Amino acid sequence: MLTEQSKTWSVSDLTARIKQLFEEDDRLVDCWVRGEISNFTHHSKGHMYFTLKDAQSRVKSVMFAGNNRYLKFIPKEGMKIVAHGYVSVFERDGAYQFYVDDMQPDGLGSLFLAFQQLKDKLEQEGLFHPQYKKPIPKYPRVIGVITSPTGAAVRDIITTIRRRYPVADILLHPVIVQGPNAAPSVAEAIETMNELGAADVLIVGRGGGSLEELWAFNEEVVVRAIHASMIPVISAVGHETDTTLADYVADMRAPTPTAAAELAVPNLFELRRHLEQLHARLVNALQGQVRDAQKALTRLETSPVFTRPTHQVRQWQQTVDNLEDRLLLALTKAAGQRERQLAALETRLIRTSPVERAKRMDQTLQYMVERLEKAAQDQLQRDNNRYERLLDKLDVLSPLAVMRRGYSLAYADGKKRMVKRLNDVQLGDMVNIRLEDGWLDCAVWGIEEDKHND
Amino acid sequence: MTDTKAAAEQELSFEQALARLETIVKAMESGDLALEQAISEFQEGMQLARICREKLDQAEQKIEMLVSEAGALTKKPFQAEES
Amino acid sequence: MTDTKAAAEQELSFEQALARLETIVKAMESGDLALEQAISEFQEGMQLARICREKLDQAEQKIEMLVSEAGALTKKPFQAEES
Amino acid sequence: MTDTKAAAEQELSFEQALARLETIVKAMESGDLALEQAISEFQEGMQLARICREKLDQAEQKIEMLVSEAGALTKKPFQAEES
Amino acid sequence: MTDTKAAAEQELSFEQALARLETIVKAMESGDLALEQAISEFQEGMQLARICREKLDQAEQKIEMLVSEAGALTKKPFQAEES
Amino acid sequence: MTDTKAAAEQELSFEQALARLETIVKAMESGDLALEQAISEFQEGMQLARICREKLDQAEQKIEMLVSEAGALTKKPFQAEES
Amino acid sequence: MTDTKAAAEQELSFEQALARLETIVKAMESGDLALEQAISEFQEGMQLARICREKLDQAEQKIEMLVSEAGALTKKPFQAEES
Repeated sequence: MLTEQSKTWSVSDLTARIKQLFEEDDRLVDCWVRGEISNFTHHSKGHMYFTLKDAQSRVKSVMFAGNNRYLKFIPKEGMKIVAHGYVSVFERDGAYQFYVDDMQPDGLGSLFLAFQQLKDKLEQEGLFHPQYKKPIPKYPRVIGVITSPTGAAVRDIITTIRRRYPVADILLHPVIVQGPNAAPSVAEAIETMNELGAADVLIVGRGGGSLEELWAFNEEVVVRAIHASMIPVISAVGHETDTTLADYVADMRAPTPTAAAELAVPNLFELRRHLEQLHARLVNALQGQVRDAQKALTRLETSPVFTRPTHQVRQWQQTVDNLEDRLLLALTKAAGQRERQLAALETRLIRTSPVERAKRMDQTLQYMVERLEKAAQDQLQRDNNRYERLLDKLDVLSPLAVMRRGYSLAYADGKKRMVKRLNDVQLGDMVNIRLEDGWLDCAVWGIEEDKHND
Repeated sequence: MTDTKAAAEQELSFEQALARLETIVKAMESGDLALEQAISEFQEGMQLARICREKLDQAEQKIEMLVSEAGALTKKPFQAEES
Repeated sequence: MTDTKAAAEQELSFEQALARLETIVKAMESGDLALEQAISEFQEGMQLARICREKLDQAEQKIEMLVSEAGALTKKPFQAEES
Repeated sequence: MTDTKAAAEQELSFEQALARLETIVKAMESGDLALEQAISEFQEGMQLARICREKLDQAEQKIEMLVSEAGALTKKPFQAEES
Repeated sequence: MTDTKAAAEQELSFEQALARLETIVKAMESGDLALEQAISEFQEGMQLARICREKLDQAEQKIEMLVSEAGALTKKPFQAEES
Repeated sequence: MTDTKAAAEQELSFEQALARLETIVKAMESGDLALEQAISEFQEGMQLARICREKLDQAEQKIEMLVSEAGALTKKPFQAEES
Repeated sequence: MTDTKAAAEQELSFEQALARLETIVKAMESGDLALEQAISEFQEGMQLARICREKLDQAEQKIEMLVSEAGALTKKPFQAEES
């Protein structure tokens, strides 16, 4: 059965599979290893390469710079240590390695290991979680102190509280702080204080010491008692460099007992000053508010609206005066303009008066009449002259001129027929004789025929 | 001259009368007329001259009359001019 | 001149009458008119002159009256405004 | 001018009378009017001028009256405010 | 101005009267009004000015009264605060 | 101001009265108020200013009283501890 | 401040009184309070300050030690050891 089992691996696949096997093993992912350092190299990049060994075996190890920079000691060749980390495969070489993330010198080896394991356990239980941290009351009336009744720690705490905050009462629960009975003593005291319920805050701790001397504050019973306390707990164990599990679980950690006392109570001096400041601020605030109100009111009261209340009215009066002036001016102007127009037209009208025209007409008429008369005179004169001339000529030609020489003419039948021959008349006929200067009326008395005629 | 003729001549205008007179004068100046006719013409001429005179006189009177009618303008009576 | 004509002339304006008068004067001055017509024209001219005269007299009187009426008006001087 | 016409002119506003007067003056200045019409227009013009003059006089009187009524107010000098 | 109109103007507020007065002044200053209307508007304008002035005088009296009533308040001089 | 209004204003807090006063002052300073309203606002403003002034005076008296009551406390000097 | 309120404040712990005072100071410093309310708060604040001060003055420190005797816990005054 040639199944997958008979499949040929590549080196990489094989290595990856092995690496996976390491990483799937919980005990290899998070483990403590005790051994001696050899072949130690502190690489320039900061990484530490070394081999952990014991009498029978050795394992290649590495601690990267990111982890080793927090080490509280400098690892050395031949040093016995307890290291924490995980095991995995360095794929390039196909070699397994121990990847160290923490290490401790092995002198305290077993205690430290116990500490670490308990810390990990309690941490996993969540005892150190910030959500459990209770606030420390700002102005506690009673401060419970759980420590040794002898020694510097209790004195430092009492002195500090008395100095800073004499208002508070101190309730001391003496306990044993080292030795095998220490842990139950402390735990019991915490429980007692809680049962009593008098304290507003607890200070639990002791002065500095070796890891062994501080050990009671790493014990589970103490840690659990602190965690269970209804009263906020300030831990004050040892010195700053030492961190106990009590410190982890306490609601507040103080590096020293003195510091714990300072954290537990306010400074009365500062408190008084704070109170006086509050008092002053209270007064200032109100005085300020009143002053602001005064200012605001005064500003409004001194606004022109009140200081010159009739200003607007005066302005309006001015407006009305101005309008009235304009009204008067406009009408005067209109009237004046019309008067000028009228006067101009009047002047022009008078200028066009028909008087002159009538005078001119008069002259024209007179001239016409004169011409008419003259023309009439001329006509008469002309006609008279023509007449006179003809009359003169007629005069000259008059056949009657012969009569001046003695001739006369005889007419018969009432001057109608000239008598030229004898038989033109008969005896008794009336004849008219025309003389130069008139007529003779005659009768034919006789007729005498001329004999020698013809 | 017949009455008819005289009546007709009375109807003549000054100019017609004067023209007729002129015709007569010219005829007489030609010397061709028989005495009798000359006399007759002369007689008519005289007659015409009389008519002309009358018309001229009438004209003068008429002008004078009008002149006297028209107030200030016409105060000056018509004076035939000496020329 | 007939009465009708005289009446018609009475209706003429001064200017029309004067124009007619001028026409008459010119006609007479031309010397082309027969005596009788000249007299008639003269007569009409004189009539027209009379009409004109009357109209002129009336006009002058009226003007005189109006001007004297308007006397106050023109005597009142215009009060110039200061502006 | 007939009474009716005079009455009508009395009803004219100042501006209407002035406008009518101007029309008349222009017509007269053009010199195109016959004498009679010129006189008539002149007469109307004089009448219109008189009407205008009267209206102006009335206006002046009215202004004077109103101003003297409001006298106290205008005599009161403007009090300048210090500001 | 009829009594009704006068009565109506008495009822105008100061601002209405002033606005009306301003309108009248502008209309008159435009020079577009006929003389008679200008006089009538002038009359109304003077009336409005009188109304405005009366109202202003009343207002001034009232303010003065109020100020004298509140005398203590304004007489108290402003005390500048040191700050 | 009606009595009711005055009464209502008596009930105003200082801030309300001041705010109302400020509104009035601004409105009056803007110059947009009608005359009648301006007077009415002025009157109300005077009234409000008086109310504010009274309230402030009362407040000052109260502060003085309380501060002097608390005087003993503030006069007691703080004894600084040697530390 | 009512007597009840005053009484209630008498019952406050120092911490509560101080906290209340702090709240009042902050509220007043915020400037959001009306004058009347500010005065009232001020009055209360002064009262609280007095209480706080009294409590501080009254304070006496007690140091007690829990001693388990015969199974029962007793308090006994602590005697600081010289060391």
